[in-house]
Amino acid sequence: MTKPDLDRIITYTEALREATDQEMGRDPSVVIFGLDVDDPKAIQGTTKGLLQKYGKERVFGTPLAEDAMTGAAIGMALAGLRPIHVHIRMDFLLLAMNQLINVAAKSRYMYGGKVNVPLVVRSMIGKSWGQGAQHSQGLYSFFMHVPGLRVVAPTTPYDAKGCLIEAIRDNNPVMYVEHRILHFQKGPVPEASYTVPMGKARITAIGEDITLVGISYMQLECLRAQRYLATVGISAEVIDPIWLSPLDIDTIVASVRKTGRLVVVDNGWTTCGASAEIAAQVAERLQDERPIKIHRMGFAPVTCPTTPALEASFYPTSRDVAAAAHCLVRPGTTWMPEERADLQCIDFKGPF
Amino acid sequence: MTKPDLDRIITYTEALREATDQEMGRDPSVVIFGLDVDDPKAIQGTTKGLLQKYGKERVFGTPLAEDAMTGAAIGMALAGLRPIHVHIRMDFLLLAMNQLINVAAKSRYMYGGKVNVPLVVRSMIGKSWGQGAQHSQGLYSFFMHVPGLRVVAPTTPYDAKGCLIEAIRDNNPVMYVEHRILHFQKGPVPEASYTVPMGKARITAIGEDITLVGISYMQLECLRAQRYLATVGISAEVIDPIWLSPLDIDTIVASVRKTGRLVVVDNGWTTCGASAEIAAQVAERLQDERPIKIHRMGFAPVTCPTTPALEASFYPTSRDVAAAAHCLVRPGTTWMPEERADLQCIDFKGPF
Amino acid sequence: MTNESLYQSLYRIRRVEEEIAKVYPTDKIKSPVHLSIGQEAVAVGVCEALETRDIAFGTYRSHALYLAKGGDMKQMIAELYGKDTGAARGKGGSMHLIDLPKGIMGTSAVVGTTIANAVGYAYALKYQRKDAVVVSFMGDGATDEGVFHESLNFAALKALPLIFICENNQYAIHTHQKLRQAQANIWERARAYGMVSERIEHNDVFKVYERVKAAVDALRAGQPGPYFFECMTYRWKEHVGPNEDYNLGYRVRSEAEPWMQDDQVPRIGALLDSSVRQPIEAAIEAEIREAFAFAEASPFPAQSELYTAVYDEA
Amino acid sequence: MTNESLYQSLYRIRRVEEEIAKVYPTDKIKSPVHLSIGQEAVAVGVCEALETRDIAFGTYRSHALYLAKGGDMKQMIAELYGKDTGAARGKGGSMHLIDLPKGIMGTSAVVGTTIANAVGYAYALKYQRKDAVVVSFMGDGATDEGVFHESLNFAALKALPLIFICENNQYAIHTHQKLRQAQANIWERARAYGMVSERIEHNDVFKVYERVKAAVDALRAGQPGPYFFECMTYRWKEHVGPNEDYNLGYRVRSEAEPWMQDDQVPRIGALLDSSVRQPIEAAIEAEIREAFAFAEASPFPAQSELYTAVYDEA
Ligand SMILES: Cc1ncc(C[n+]2csc(CCOP(=O)(O)OP(=O)(O)O)c2C)c(N)n1
Ligand SMILES: Cc1ncc(C[n+]2csc(CCOP(=O)(O)OP(=O)(O)O)c2C)c(N)n1
Ligand SMILES: [Mg+2]
Ligand SMILES: [Mg+2]
Repeated sequence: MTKPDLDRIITYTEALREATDQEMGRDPSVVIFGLDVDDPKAIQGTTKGLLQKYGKERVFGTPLAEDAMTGAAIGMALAGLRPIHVHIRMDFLLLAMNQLINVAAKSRYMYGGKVNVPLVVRSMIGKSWGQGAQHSQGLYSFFMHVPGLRVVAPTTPYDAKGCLIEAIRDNNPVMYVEHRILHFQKGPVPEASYTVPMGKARITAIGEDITLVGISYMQLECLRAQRYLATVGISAEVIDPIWLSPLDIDTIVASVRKTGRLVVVDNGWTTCGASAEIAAQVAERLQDERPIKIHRMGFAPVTCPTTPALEASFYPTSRDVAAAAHCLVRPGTTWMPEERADLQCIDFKGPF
Repeated sequence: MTKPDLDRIITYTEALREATDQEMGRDPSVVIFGLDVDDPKAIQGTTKGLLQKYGKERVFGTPLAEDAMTGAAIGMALAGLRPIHVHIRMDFLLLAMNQLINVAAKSRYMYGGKVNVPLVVRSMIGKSWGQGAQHSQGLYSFFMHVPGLRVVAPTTPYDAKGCLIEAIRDNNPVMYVEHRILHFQKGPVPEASYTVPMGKARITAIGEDITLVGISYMQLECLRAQRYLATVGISAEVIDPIWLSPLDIDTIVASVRKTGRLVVVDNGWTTCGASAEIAAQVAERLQDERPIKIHRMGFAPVTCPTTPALEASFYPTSRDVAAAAHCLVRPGTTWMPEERADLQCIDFKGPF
Repeated sequence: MTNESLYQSLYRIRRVEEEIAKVYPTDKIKSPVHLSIGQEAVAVGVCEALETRDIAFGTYRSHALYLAKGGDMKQMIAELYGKDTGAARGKGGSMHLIDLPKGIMGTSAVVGTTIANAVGYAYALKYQRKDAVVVSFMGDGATDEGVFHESLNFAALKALPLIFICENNQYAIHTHQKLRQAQANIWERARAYGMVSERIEHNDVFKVYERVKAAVDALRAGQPGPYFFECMTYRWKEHVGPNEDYNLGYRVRSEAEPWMQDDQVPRIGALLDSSVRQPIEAAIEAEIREAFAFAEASPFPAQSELYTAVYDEA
Repeated sequence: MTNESLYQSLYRIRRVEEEIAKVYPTDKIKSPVHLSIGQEAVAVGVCEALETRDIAFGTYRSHALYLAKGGDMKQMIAELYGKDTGAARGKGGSMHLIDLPKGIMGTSAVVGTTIANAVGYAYALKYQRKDAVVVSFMGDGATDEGVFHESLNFAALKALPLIFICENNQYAIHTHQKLRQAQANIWERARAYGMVSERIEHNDVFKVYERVKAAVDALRAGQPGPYFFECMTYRWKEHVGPNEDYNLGYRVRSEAEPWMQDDQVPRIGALLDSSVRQPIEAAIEAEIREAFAFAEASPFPAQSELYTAVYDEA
């Protein structure tokens, strides 16, 4: 894996744009489409300039037709293209489930290995500024459930670029999950093309007392929690799974083998979610080795409310994570860190 | 709960028909529709005679339009009806996910409690006779994941009837999951109307050494496994969760507290499935109390193959369950029971 | 319908939305708003032809529909403010308005969803032998979606007491209809399902009223539905938010100008004597002030509200 | 296209399916089969107008399409038997036939899905500047689905080199078109999207061939697509399985009779001299015997195959 070039700092959105641009430049079979990819806002800038550079056959907006356009993407992939289909909200994938799960995930197997479906589906999770019930869901556990799909949810600009290139080059359908708040993140990204290989998690902080696994945006909250915990002498190891399918459970298990404690913080509901899978696998794997403590966190088990007054408690914050971790490490005591300005959650400011 | 009247033995399909008939007779707001509900085959007989008795306004076949008919069902529910929408395969629900998850599950919450959606969605899981990739999926974990939905997967004719009546009378959307093979089951069913209350699991065999939780059709395989295990002196407790949302985790935890061992056998894939949730919750709940051993089983992590030669190994059998349980109880030894004719799996014979 | 009632409704919607646009930069409304400014005539023309007992389903761009159908203004503004007194107790926001006593059955942020809900509602009304009709509002973008086709087919099959209203403002966000549909003939597509269908040009509030009133009368007389009206209109502001967006380059101001010149608010206002018009306007201004004051003064929902109303446990 | 080639194709399909129906009660084929008997003329008429490089997508009822497009008979029968030598190595069965060298890109058990896949394939061909057309087969039932609408809209918008073939046998399982659609005008609905669209009556193999051939020629000449043909036909057997089902009561035999009298297999056969016809038939009979023998003799896939081909790990 290429080491990050620390000098070149760009945003997550720019990293996505660059990855797409480089792959489109390299391979004429890469095409990108979806509602509004060619409009002036260019999907938060992630598709900016591509229309001008690659033309409207390769970069196009579509009718509002998530189902058929997903089916069409599969057809393109069967014909040898490498389509990238973009959705500005993950919630809209609920209109595309039939093609994604009944067709994309299954085509290779049900045709006896004769075909493949090199498709990338980008979708964004919304948060803050009243995204509400229908614009805030993180539904990737659905895709983890189904064999035949890959799922990736990069957190940093570096991984955003490398995972997108990896996804585009893979011969299988890849669900590429973004988070609106992560779009604003900046970080070191090498200009040259590189891939972040699938199925490999990243240890983002080394620690001894507890393992924090943070998925998608919740990786940020875990890193903040790690700093809160450090102030009370608790050393947390933080892991970013990056790829949810294939999932690098070995890295997580190795960490929990060491720390004996696991908090999984998901950017979705916990029931039958990624956190359930990770917790169950870790429990199964370590049950003959050592006692462990597990705690799952995620969206409150309710529909996402629009009002900021309630939305704030719908999501776990870094302080909630720190408090829960503290509780596992020092059972019987309770602690909630004072909010620190430098560790505050970034909120998105509207209109949308 | 009414005690089963042991004298009256009917099939699961007849139990479904009877429940629907009784509720339609009792409440004119109950309507039933879906592809082919009014055709000569009457959804394996589960809707037989209803058209003649209640007329075509209350019992009707529909165009092939899973998305809009689900939306229409929600609209009917908003207008005070109690629609039952029937799908002959659960796989087809993938076309209805947007209305089910973005609308049905969320309406009450996102309209501040002003409305409710008393909707029942019946869908069937297929198995054997080459149902293949697209007619065999058990996707209920998707619905367990999302707040606002209820999920039930009854195993016996008794529960089929009582849960359907409970579901029809509930003011919330209920995903009612059937399994084609269970349709052929017979069992005692009282003629009078009764409900099987939601959120309550059933202990179907009492045991000491290990807890087997079998979901939907896999409950049958667990009961058979229990008998195989008895032959080698292992006493298995078997639990049928019946309701997956709300899930009666207390009953499962109490059993594992006693046995110290848990095998969850699911009728779906394990990753982010019901088995992951149950395993994770049990591990979380008992981690401060006692060491436990957990094992999950379910569909092989592949697409369902059509050929019987491979389909047989796609599903765990009672012997596989018994062997896995044995392995937890007597670690280090391996054992696979000889197949017994009286404990064989029923296969469905085609055409479909 | 009278010129007074038309003006009252048009002016009320326009002014409420202008106030929302004015307040928006203060961040008191922390949720997306999709303004109808310029498009009011469609909702007003339609709703003037309806009774309170009739039912309407809308889109995330439904301030106009909500107000035209008689929705409570205080509850609407409080909802935008995320307050406990809002139409959905703050849980919904601008995109999920509802007012059951006024027959406003809900609006959705996922394009096309309420079309099918409206169809089901109309099915229920017919079965219940109720003397009410359902109106389903959708944008031109929504007609791209499969649910549009499935819903129209079923509604025609069952001859439902239902009126589809397509507010064709020619854009889905920044994408013109001609980049999404080979032919600009939404009304013809609808007709192919076997229903009366028609395009109404020029955002003309009288024409919309007349045509919809005739449809409502026919449905009330027990004649079979549904009806489809493609109502041509134009959005003046950006897709979401309080500003204009002619600078973005996806459309030019000259395209908007004829629509602005044809603005239905002053057009109808001019038909009234100022002695009639001014009290209407004054009353509305007072109502608006009150509504915003109500929203400001209202409390946010208590934290415990996060967990309520997921299920009906009755 | 010659009368010989038409007859060859028609007879081959009919006889293969008759053999499948004969074998079925032995349970050697342990998967559902949806026979095309009675409907062969549509697939044959269409495929006679195509070249091998042209691409076809079908439904679960695609034995006729598969064979007419030149699909390998041995691999097809082995697939029905669930054998490792099958078209999909036994993993697919009758509903998931594929033959890439012959341009048969797959068939699906979920109604409507391949319509959208065909549209995407055609988009790719156009972008790749390939001289091939795509044909998308669907049943009348599939036209109820939203994906039909979305797919036709996009195909028309992009003027794709694509021919939609609706095999209208008037039933979706046991439900007649008139119980699903207010008007029997599928072709008119298609036309509303802005494409050439036409109904072809009477299951007439020559008419199907002529109309499709003209469309293919136009597309090859670079003229814009797509085309839509609603081909009227009739299924003689039950929806799934080898038997008749007139006893079920959802249709009457007298409805089928005109179609049976108009059977295209003897009709075209009668145009051939018996000295021409008999060798064709004999060769097909031999091919069929061989295909079944091949399927019988082939091994089932090894257990390890359960885990292969989930992902392309290349
Ligand atoms: C199913 C779905 N796809 C995409 C979106 C994103 N989106 C929000 S509004 C909109 C445009 C809708 O246009 P139209 O129906 O014409 O309504 P208008 O905004 O013009 O009133 C889109 C694409 C969505 N909300 N739902
Ligand atoms: C999305 C979906 N809904 C329902 C079904 C069940 N089903 C299988 S075949 C069929 C009828 C399809 O009719 P049509 O498209 O006319 O094809 P035909 O069988 O007449 O060839 C139905 C409803 C399905 N397979 N897929
Ligand atoms: Mg619009
Ligand atoms: Mg048909």
